[in-house]
Amino acid sequence: MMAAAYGLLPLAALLTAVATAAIVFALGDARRRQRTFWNLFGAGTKLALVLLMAHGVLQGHTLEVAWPALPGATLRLVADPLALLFAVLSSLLWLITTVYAIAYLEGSGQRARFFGFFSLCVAATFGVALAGNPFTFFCFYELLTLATYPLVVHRGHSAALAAGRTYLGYTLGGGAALLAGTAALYVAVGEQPFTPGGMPAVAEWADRAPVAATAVLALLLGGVAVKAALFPLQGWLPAAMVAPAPVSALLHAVAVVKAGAFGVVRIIEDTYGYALAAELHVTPVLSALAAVTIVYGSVRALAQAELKRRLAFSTVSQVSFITLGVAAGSQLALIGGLAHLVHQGLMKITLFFCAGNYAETLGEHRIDALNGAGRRMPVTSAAFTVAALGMMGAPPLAGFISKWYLGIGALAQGQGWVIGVLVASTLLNAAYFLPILRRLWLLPATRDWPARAGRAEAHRGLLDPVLLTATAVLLAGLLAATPLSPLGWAARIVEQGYPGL
Amino acid sequence: MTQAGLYTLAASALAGIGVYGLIVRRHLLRRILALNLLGNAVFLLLVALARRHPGYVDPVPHAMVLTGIVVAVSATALALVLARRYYAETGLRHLPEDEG
Amino acid sequence: MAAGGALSLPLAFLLPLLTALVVFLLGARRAPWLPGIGALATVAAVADAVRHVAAHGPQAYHLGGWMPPLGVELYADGLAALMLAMTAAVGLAVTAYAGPYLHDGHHHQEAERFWPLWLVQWAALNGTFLAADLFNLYIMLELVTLTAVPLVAITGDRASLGAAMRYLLLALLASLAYLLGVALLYGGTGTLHLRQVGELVGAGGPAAVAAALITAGLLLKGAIFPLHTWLVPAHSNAPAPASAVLSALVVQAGVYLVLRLWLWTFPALLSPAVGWLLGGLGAASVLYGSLQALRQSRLKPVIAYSTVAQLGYPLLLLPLAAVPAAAAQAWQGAAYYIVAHGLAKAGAFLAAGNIRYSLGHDRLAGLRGIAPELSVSVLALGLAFVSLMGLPPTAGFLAKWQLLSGALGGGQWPWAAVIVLGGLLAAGYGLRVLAMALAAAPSDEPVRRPPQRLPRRMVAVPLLLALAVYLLGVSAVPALRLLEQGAPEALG
Amino acid sequence: MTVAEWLSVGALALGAAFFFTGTVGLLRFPGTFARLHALTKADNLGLGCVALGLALQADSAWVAAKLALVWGVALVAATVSAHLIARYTLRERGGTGRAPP
Amino acid sequence: MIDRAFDLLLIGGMLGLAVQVVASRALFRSVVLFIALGLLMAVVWARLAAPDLALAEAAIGAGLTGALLLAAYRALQPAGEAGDAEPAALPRRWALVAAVLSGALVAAIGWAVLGLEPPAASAGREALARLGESGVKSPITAVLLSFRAVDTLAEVVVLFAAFLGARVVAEPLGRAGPGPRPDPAGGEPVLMPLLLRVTVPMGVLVAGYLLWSGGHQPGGAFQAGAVLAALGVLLRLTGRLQPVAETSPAERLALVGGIVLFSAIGLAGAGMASAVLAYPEGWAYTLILLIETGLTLAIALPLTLLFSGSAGLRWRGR
Repeated sequence: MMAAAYGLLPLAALLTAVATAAIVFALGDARRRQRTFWNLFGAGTKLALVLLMAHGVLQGHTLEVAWPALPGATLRLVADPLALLFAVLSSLLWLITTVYAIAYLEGSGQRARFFGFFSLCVAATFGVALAGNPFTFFCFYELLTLATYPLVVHRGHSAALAAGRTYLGYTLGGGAALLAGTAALYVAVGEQPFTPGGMPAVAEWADRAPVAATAVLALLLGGVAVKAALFPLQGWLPAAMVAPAPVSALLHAVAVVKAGAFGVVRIIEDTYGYALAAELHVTPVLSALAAVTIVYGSVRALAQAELKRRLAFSTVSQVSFITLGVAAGSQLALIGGLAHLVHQGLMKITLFFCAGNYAETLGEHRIDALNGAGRRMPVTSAAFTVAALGMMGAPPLAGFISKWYLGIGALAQGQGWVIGVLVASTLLNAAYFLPILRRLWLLPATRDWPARAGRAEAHRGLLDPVLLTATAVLLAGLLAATPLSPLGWAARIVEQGYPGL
Repeated sequence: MTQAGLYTLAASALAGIGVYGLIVRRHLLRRILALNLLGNAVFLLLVALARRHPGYVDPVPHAMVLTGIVVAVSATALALVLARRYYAETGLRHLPEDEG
Repeated sequence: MAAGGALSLPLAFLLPLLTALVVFLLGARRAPWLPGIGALATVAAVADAVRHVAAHGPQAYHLGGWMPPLGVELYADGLAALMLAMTAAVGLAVTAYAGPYLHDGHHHQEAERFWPLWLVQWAALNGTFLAADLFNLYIMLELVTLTAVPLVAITGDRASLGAAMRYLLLALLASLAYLLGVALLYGGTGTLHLRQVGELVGAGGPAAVAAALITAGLLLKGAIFPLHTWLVPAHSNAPAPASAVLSALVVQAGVYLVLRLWLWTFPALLSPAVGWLLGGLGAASVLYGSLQALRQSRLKPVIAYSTVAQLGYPLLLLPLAAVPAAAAQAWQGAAYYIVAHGLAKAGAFLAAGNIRYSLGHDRLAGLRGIAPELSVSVLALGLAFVSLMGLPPTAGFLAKWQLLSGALGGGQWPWAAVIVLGGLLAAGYGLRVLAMALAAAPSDEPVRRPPQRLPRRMVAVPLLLALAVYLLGVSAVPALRLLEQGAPEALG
Repeated sequence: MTVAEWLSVGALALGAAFFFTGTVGLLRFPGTFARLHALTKADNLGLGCVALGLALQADSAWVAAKLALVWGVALVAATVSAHLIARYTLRERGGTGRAPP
Repeated sequence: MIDRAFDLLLIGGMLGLAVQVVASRALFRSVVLFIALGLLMAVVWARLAAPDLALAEAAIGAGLTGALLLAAYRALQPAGEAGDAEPAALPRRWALVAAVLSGALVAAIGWAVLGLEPPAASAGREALARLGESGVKSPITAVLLSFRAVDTLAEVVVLFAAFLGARVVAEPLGRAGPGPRPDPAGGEPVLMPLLLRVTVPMGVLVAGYLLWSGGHQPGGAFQAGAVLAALGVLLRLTGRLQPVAETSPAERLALVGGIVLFSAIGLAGAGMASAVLAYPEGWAYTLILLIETGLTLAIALPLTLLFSGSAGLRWRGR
């Protein structure tokens, strides 16, 4: 009985988000209070369910629900540790972002639409996390694309529409590649669940038809590389920054790019298996691309004058650490990559929230206009500083931990050049973050911002989320050694799932 | 050549004339006429084929043609009403070719 | 003398017909509830037929108790049952929608005329899906045509009259081409029953000529490239319920018959070359229709061109049917495509109808800053478009997946490429529309005329249709299990 | 051949001749009235002769009566249509149409 | 020998007329020649041992279709325009394409029919063999109302649908149908009452006869309905029947009563006999006659109304 109830948890969590979306759509624009209630209720319930799932997994329960969508293709949700890593991250940040978004969008139009699709995005992200086979993964991956589109064009002006077109051009193109790859995979080996270490049937197939197997792998990776913003498919991410700050924060910094990176993990580790992917000469290409992306994103970030765009290029760069961790092929590097999946999410969402606060409270979008903002908005700016330092990899913050593991992991595999990439990235990060910090704290204010409603700082609804996530960045670094920290969980995943690396 | 054979060939010729008229003549009334020619060709083919059997005349095609004649007059009537209304509204007695 | 199969088969034809007659007899104004009752009765009959097929296999009902070749058989296998069910769903939706649409004071006369025509058409469509007799099919096709043409012309403006005229002439040509083929088949086999003809006809010259004539006629009715020219003006100028029926059901009946006849009557003629030819036409429809849809400046023509595109997919089954590794999946995909397209397209046209009803136009550029009152309709439109794009979690996606898997499994890369490309193009035109609907009003524009209020039922129906597509997108297994009943052996 | 048969053949031939001359008249005469004249007179007589010829070969009096009926009905139809055509033509030329002048 | 010559003459006349219908410069000529072709077709049907068709063709194919075509021809003539102002012909290359296409069609069908062997068994042969079970003696009536009754039912519905469709697209009452009579002021031709006095009762008689005789010899509901429709056309043309914008209840009943009756008897077959559209033992002949009576009206009235271009008709005798 208990086990059965646990088994239904994934479905319940998924439906929570879908139902929230439906309720929010049905409530319409006018009923603000009810909408707020349902938004928070949905996000809270989902987080509770996901934590319950995590508890269940720790207890050793199998959390799985599946039903046949087609003869030979099953929709299957499985809560394995890897899935939960991503699911906990997205559910936690959903709750926080919901609080933030309610405050941020106060008074703007079409909020029912916004929050409805927002909930759908989270449902899709959750599905991506728990997808138990490539078919399910593809379904939720595409759903994520669709549900994010209305959020990207939310403001509805021409720039937003143009950005939306770019966004869809990239992501649907990637989706087509993923579809072709997934269907070809199914045709070749039938339906197989994601298996840590790779599906045995795929290995057999690759033995028989290495060229086809490589081509399919390339299609699959090409499909997910778009969302992971891997060079040269990163073009959509800066364009999508036109969306409101909460969207940039949760979706583009976390959900969408992470879905791509997560897809890389699922494909390399759980579909083909690292050994096979390496044998097919795909991993070296992947790590090279990741390295290029890391450097490229950072260099581009340097040149951005607008805060959100700089953060966006920073995302391009940072997400590729995950890919790099996967492609390096050692346990330690993989742990670093997976931990970074969480760490980068926490840091980047903090940064975007802060950017949103500046824009909302001061009306400033450009970096050179932020001189002296630290004194005006000390809390926001402090959070920004923590997250930015974390991004650079300053100990003992979260970013340091992941980079450390990546470095030693790569060294263990004899890939010394990765250290070079890490160092270069750190230097570049510093080069584009430190000037901002200097402006915030050290330069005198060049403008006189009027206080809104008697407040100097941002609205509480905007401030509390920032504080929470910044604290999380700090804690993730300080408590990294505990088993339930992101690092600890990542280590658990790798030790249980990928002992062979 | 048997009588049935002769008439089947005549039917195919009639069908050709109908299709030709349908394509080259643009006046709506002429197109409707051409469709009726084609219809007659089909009916003729059915009846001629019914005549080939040694010892009996097949009543099923006859019934089909009888049905077909009523269907044809129904369709023709509707087409004519439509053509008239089209003419009344547009002053055109043919369909502009650039559409579609 | 015995009837055989379930009584609900003839009822599926007779019930909507009788309703139409009684509605005409009493007048729609005096009995506004009658179409609804008839629709429910029809749905009940169809449900019973589907249940019989699912439980007891294919149902053959011998009308008058006469066995073929003497009598006319109604035959419901899984495919026909699926079509009946889809038609019932769309039919019920259209009936529910048309009530408020027509009874709003503007369309009094149209209401009197719409109901009998539509109900007769429903009967004829059911008859088309059930007929196992080539000549009976001819009459059903004519009945569908003669009811569809007035529905196109019902608004009476110049564009719709011209469209109706063109449609009628071409549809009559198509019927006659079909009948010419049937005449040859009867002359060669002495029977009109489609499976008996299939057993007797062989693959000789006369059979080939007959098949070519019949196929040409049906492709014209099914608006397959390059015989699609009539569709767009006809479907985009008709009133919303008519557009929905025309695109979701009427043209699909043509495509259904192409599949039905090639798989049951002419399988011996289905050589790879023929398969490639027909599949090629389907592929051309997919690509051409999608590209044209991208170029339209009004909403309804976009949806109409999308019909041209969507009709092409099921034809891709024909080149795949002969490839053992591909056949079963392609077959399921093609059949499910028709169902998915029917529901999604009906939803899209009804939603577009709401937009037009409310705004008084459907220019894409004018959709910017669309009123919140229309948000549900826009949502329904968007949901329906997602299925047309073949994206999850919709029935359109599952159909596309099966078809794609079939093409890949059979090693037929070109078809797979067409399927993927078609999906991308559909995304292109679909999102072009949705982008406009999501866009903010241009700031320089004066306050917009408040849109006409939409009756609730008109808001709900397209949304429900669209949601049905998602329900079918969760699992295709029940429908595909039904489809197995009586499937040709090569495809089972 | 019996006498009746000879008569029948003769009547049929005569009827055919009437039809022929009537048709020639229709094609060659000038003006509507003259053409009508040729057509109706010749056709009525021609049909009458043909009906008579066929009646002589008929198996029963019942068939013969039907043939007579055919002729009678055709006569009525021809009369009326000739009248209508003539009247229309007359009015076209400015006549009253009430009665012949 | 002489038979063959007659066939060739008929075929030659038929094809010659068809060519003229398509090729003639004057549209009016095309219409008239098409009507003539219809009459010739009636002879062809008679030649091919299909007297039922000959009757139907003469009445419907040539007669009613002809009346409809002529009325439409008149309506499509712009006021004050004498000749036919036809749209410009298609460019020459189109004519060539059309010629090639239709030539290919002729060749294909011709080739197909020449290679077509008559099948050993056929539905028609079985129909003749089992004629006794149908309850009627005429094989065609048996096929139409017993063996393939559903075709007939659907076909009457086609006619009804055409009527409904015509109501949707018809022009306003004043312009529809044959249009106003050319000389409303001039009174009626003197012979007209005479004609009607002869024709109307006789037409009704003939229709009744045809209806009744359909059970055992050529004739039946179609032919009877066509004759009644022709009478209706005559009465409409002579002003006895006036077009009105409303369909009266009686007319509604006549339009659909036959179909309802047919469907109801068909449905009753599921309970009283073996299947839908089967007749109970011993009742076949009576029921078929009953159905045919209903169908006669369901054929005659829509045809008349289609010609009249109105939703209904009212008697306005003199």
